[in-house]
Amino acid sequence: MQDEAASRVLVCIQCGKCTGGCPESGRTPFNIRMLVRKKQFSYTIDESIPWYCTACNACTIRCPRDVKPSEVVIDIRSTLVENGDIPLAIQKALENTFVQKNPWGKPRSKRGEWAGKLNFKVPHISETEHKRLLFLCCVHAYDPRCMVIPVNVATLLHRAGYEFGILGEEECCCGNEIRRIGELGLFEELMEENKTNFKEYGVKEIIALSPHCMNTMKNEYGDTGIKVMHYTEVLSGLIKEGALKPHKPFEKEIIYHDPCFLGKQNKIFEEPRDILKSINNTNLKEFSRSKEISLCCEGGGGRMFFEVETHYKRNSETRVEEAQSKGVEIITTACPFCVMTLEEKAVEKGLAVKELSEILMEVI
Amino acid sequence: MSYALIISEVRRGVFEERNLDSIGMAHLAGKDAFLLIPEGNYNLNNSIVNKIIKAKLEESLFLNPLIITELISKIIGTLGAPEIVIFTHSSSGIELASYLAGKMSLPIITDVSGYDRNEQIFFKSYYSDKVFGQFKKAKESPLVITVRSGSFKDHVTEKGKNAEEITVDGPSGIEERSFVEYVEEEKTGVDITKAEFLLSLGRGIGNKDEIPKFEELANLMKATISGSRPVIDKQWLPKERQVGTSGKTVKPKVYLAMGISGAFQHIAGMKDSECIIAVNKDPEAPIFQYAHYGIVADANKIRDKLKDLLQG
Amino acid sequence: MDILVFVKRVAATQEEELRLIDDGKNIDLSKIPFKMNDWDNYAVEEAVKIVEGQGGSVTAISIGSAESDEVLRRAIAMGSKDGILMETQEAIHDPALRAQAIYNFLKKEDIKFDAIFTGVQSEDDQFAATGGILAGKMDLPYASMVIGIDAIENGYFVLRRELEGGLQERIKIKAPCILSIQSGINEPRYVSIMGIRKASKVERKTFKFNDFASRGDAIIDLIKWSYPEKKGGATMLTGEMDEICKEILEILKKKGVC
Amino acid sequence: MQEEQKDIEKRVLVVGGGIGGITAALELAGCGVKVTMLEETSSIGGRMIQLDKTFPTLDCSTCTLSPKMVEVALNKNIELISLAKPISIKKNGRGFKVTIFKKSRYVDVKKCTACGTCFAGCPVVMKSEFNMGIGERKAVYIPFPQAIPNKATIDKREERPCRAACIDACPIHTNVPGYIRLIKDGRFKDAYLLIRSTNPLPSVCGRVCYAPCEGVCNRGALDASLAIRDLKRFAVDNFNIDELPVPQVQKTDKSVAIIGAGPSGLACAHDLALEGYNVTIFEALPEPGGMLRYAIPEYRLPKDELEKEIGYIKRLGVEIKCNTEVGKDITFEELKNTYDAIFIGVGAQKGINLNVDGEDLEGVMDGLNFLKRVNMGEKIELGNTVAVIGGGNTAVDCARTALRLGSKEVKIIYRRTRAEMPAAYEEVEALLKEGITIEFLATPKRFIGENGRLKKVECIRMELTEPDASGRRRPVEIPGSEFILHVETVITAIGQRPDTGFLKDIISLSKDNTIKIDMKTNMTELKGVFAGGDVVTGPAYVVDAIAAGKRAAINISRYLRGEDPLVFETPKSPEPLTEEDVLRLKEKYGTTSRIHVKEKDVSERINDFSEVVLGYDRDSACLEASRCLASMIEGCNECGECKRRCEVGAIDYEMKDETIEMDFDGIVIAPGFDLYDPTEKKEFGYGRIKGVLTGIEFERMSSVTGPTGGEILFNGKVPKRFYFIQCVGSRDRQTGSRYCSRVCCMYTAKHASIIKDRIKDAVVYISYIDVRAYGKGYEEFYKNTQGSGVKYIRGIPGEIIEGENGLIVRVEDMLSGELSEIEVDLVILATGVRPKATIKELAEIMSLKLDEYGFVNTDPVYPSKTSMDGIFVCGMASGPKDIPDTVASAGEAASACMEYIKAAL
Repeated sequence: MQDEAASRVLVCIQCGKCTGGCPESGRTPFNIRMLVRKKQFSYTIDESIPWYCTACNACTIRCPRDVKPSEVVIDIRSTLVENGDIPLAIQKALENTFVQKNPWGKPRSKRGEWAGKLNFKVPHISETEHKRLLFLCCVHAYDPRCMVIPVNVATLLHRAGYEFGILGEEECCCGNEIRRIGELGLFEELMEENKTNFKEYGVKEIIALSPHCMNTMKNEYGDTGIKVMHYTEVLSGLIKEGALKPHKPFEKEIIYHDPCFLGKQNKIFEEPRDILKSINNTNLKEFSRSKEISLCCEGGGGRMFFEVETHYKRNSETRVEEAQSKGVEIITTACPFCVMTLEEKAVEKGLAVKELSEILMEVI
Repeated sequence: MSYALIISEVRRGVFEERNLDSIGMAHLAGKDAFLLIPEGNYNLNNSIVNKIIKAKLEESLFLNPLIITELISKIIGTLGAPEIVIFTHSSSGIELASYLAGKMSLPIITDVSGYDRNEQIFFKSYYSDKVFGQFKKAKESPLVITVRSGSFKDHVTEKGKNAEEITVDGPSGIEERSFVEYVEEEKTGVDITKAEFLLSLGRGIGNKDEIPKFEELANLMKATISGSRPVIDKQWLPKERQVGTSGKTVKPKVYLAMGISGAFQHIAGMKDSECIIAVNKDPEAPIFQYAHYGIVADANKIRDKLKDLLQG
Repeated sequence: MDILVFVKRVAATQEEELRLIDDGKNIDLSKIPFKMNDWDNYAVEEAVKIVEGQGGSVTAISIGSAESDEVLRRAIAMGSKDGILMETQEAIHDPALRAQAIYNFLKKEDIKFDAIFTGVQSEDDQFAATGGILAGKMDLPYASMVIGIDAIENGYFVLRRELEGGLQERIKIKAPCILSIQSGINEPRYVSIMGIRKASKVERKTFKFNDFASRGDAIIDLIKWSYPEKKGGATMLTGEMDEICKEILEILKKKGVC
Repeated sequence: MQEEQKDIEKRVLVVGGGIGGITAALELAGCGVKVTMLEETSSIGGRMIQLDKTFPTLDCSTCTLSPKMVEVALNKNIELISLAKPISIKKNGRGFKVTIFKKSRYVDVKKCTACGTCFAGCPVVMKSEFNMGIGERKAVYIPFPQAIPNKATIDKREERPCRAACIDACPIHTNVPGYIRLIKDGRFKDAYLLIRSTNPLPSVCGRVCYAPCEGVCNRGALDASLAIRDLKRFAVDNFNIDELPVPQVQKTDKSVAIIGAGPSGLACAHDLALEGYNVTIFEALPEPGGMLRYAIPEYRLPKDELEKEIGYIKRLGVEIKCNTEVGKDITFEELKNTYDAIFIGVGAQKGINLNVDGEDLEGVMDGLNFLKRVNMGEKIELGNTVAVIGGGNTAVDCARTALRLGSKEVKIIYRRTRAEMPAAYEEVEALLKEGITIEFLATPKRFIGENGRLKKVECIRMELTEPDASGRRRPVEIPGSEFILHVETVITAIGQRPDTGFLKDIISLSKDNTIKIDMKTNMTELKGVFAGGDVVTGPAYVVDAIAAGKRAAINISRYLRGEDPLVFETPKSPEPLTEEDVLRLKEKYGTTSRIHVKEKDVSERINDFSEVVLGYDRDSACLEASRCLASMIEGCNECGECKRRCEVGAIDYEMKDETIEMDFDGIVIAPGFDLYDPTEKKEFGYGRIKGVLTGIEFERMSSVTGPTGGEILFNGKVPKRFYFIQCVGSRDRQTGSRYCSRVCCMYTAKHASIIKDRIKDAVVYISYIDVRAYGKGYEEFYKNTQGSGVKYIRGIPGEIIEGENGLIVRVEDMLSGELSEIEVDLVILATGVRPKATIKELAEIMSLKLDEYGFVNTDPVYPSKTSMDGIFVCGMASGPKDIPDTVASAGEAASACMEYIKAAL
């Protein structure tokens, strides 16, 4: 895999499209094109630089030569990881993941605690008929702000009469961010552990709550024979079938922010919007940069665990300002990372951020 | 008569308060308390111990494992073996106690924070106080223990008369381990990680103009000011005062969070504080899930009230 | 300089709630992940740094179950030359027993060293005593709470010990000696899984703990465990502003900060 | 000898009419070979004719190419078949049997004179392919003035889903689908002009027409008929008639007198004036307008609106003499002697009496007279209780007017039921809403007065008989059912008839005072005296009167020119949709509901005469217009406007596509190329962000033959800041095209130099990876461009963002390593070339091998030789080429083909 990456780097013609599209380049010392250049010629790379990348993939999507600069970043990071030259916060996240299978080092035994907030019992995957697994992101399992998301989605699926199961404390971090941090060995371990569980319980479908998990399980876990979906795909299907009916009006001006891993990387643009459009009286607006060119919230690629020290305007702030200029009251999105990064700035400016399932819960 | 030998901890002429826990332990165990202390002018209540053994040596030589061991051998030689040798569970205590135990092949139980006099059982912390182990010595010999600060000082009783004082000769300096100097930690600006009491400010305080008012409160309370990321980002406070994943991880005794809602990254930087008091207008603020004490109120109003109380 | 570092595999219980079983005779650790003792991690890093600077070797030694091999691998991945496991399936709750076994082992196997590093304490039993007992037994100079090694010269370590309240003392200590390393002395390097996998290729020696000491030699007994007194969760202070603030000040006073 | 020559006559097929095909065809024809050239579009010229200038000499592209195009048309050895392509090719010995598909043009090329009348009238506006969508064309069009063949083409893509019965139902054949389509497209002014082209009083019809069109609208069969009248009013309200120009017409020396300034007279005068006649209208009343002014109340048709329409007719030169009653102020004879023709359009303005007792009492008045007095501004005291007798529009108008005059209790007495009321449905609805009641199945028997003043009305109940032979149910009195109503005023409005007393002894009148005309000539029994409207038909609707006036105008004009009269056919009644049709349409288009126009609140409107119906706003109008079935299809919707206008009858909607079979000895293909569609490069925002263009679009924008005539304009302003991005879709693994497109570097430099030349203070940036300027004069051209101040930036932008004052280009200048955000007005993407989509089709039928990108595979040594013996390729079809290279390749292909067909001898 690394050889492949190396040969891809060689075909780079240094056109700079990656830099121009990068949400970090220009505002931070990061310059993705330069990084590829240095990689091309095996120049030394200042170890602080690669950590700015948010793994949004804007560069890879734009690259006319298929160099995949975002993979180059992973490659560079993996060298740094092997040398141990990584920022402390990232190191903590990795060590935590190594021990507790989640970057925050929260007890694995509590991974299934959210299910206690439901007023019905979610079966373990082994007790289900269809072997559909609801897969949580570590954020959902442990962050008090985001824990409402699995609760909501499980409730919605339950109401629609859609059978599913969970892994509970057997579930471990999907490894999407870990891979992007460059800890490929740890990623493999996490992947193997998850895959072993999937195999043992005969999982046929995975409903991932986070676009990040969906991405890696869908695209990086190899051929598992499992259909991996984001929950918005499932819910929009259920709404279309009539199994779920958003009957209460939601009289708000809202705007939808495309998460990088859901949108530009996996081309799931319409399902979340379909869900929002199915709600009465909602006025759905669009960012001028939406869908394929949605502006990254800066939560991915390890940035969730680590903020580089620079004084620059965060994308989340830019995003919130644009939402404000469009006159919306609520920013909605379908990724826990985006919820957390956007919310911080939104609250400051008097807007609300609601995860899609939160809106849906209000109208069903 | 079985006695407890208490190794006092003295530093730069100060008889450390935690020695009271060692004395309290001796009293709780019902033993005569013999206190070993270097010669010097220490502020010590003579009536709470039975005997004071003054070691003739400089303070800087006293808390040295090799020297203490030698001193104790001498005392045992003159007074007989004690039932129990008590150290404080401190930087020096653990060093001295363990060395002594090894040197003399004595049983040792450290970080003792409870004692069952009937069963003669010692309680010691395991897994950061998540559980406590109940120990007994398994060998007939003097037992070495270190006691946790704050655990036994309530058991100290006045004997009603001043303790008898005896003197032992201390060895002169030894080559294997020698004291060079005290080092005060360099203070470059403020180090919030070293503060025992942090007054931490979040965006809930409203605007930059509130900062000086909080500084006044911090002065009154002798607290150090820190802040969450939004406050730092807005440059209301300098970066060195930032608590959180992108700032510093702190573990003060008291973390008083004013107007901080408790973003994930912030929580990670302060959750291990000994006592967290959170003030926030929003009763749903996540910080309340981590706090020991929570107050749903406007941080600025609480601030003004606290100032009034402290000044008045 | 050849340094022996003692490393311990401990349960990572920081975020966990522990459950006592068998009438308090045992702790249920079945669902709890394990890791290298945090202080040992600093000790290994410090040893490796010294060796990287002036040559020599680091040997990691662990007492524990067969799984303790993973902390040895980690130590090797950090830069230790090799690893030794003194295998025992039994939990040891007496630091003196631990020290006795090490003492016997070092003697019997005639292991040479210039220094022995341990962590100040382990996260599980928090005895903070093994290094000191061993030093006493071996008649070697000892220092604990080592927060900085400023120099190694003429057969002496010049180091700083962490005292209370931000105070440190600088001491000189003669090698060979035993040092218990305090956390924060350095920034332990990250060990990647790839690194650990590579470390698996380095041979580790395994000895039986029982060949050097037996549990019956313990000189203290753990009778049982008990839970600490219950502390209430987050207490919400309500009432008049005045009362609330007085309460806050009361708490601050109790905590001794104000 | 001659026979031998015939034997060696060779035929070659050239596929594609761009510069490559043209060159090859001319070369071959020059050698005496018979060439058949197939061009898929309606004109030859290809891409080159779209170019403004060619690099590096900056020659005018059209000037270079059009002589060659003309040569193709004139060359006797070349047969040009446009709108045609081969659909099957079979090898026949060394030759080929080719089946050619000829798409129907719907225009008879033999008749078409390219006069342009058809597209001037066509309401269907489409994007011009020639102008790359930045300009427009009509559904019937000639792509550009130099087109060869220079004939109109109708772009008919699908069958119209409805029967467009509205056009036939309208007495003046308003092009309803046409103007509805224009409203839908937001082209409100064009909609007005189209309405205006057949209707001299559109504001009147937009308000008070009885809308027969809506009655037959096919949308009605699906859900609800289209609000055609309201849409018309919307178009009218959106247009300021003061901006309507007075056309320059050739004046004649003939003069026409028109009696009566009502709708028929005004319409007749309007149309005659446009023909250049001197028209004078004689009106007895003080103001023109007739019934429109004096009968229709202000709240339905504001006088201002009428005034505007009449004002325009006056601007056309029509003289209106008011207060001039023929037979009183001037004799008919006098008119006859003074004018070359006369039109009588005096209407039917006399009320019919009830013939019951007490009709002469004070308080009983005639409806028409009542309305006239009110409209003239007279204050009439009606008292609190008013009864209006009758069920027609006049009765309704009277009742609503009475209410507005302050009467508290207004009642209509009608002898039949609601179903039989002749008044417009919505008018009756409005009246009921306003609180007026209707006493159905009742009729007054006598009016009872006191001191000569009305006090009561005695009425009698009626019942309807079983339908008689004609299907009508007559009302008959129920004996003994008399009842009394106490009223202060009675207004009778049971009908009206013409007041033609002044014509007594001049023209023979029927017993109801109407004038008889010859329906073929619109002429009365007196030569040169025409008539129309209510005076002929008896009371009818406004639009009927307008139609009559217009018809008369045509035949007056013909009469005055000495031509035969035009006989107007009665339009055939439209076939209704079958149930099957309706189901199919519902399936396809779904059902909608009619968007109703806003009305003033009842409480607000009954106190004065302000207009009740408020009309549509823009969005509602567009939305309602989009319900029109005929406007739903793309391309020609057969509204018939072109057909109506074409003077040579070249339009033929029924024309069919055909296939022909021909034999050829050799084939040269020159299908040309497509341009990369950059829509998928989302980061550049093409198709999403206004101001992001492709190079060829910019070419049209800057071209003198383009829609702006060569002025570089964006949003109506001259842009100053330009950003060119090279290699869009070229050298790009993502889009599957790793090749260099060869022309972009140079055409970008060309564009930049054109901008620098035309806009002196322009700032121009060009993002490049490396500049490939090979070829004679190219490098120098590039250097000159650079020298002229164009800023070349090495690095391709990663994103274009819409900023407040323009487009923000995020680009890293690689030479400095700095990322800048540059604000510009226009971003032009130098899109690369792609194999023409049709190559695949050609390759299939010709069994040609294609390379990995889809270009035609050629022999490495003979660049025109394809994998099929006898088929040669030239131009971009085998790979990117600039114009000189294409021309060279065409020559090479022609000679290779010659060689091939000669070898057959």
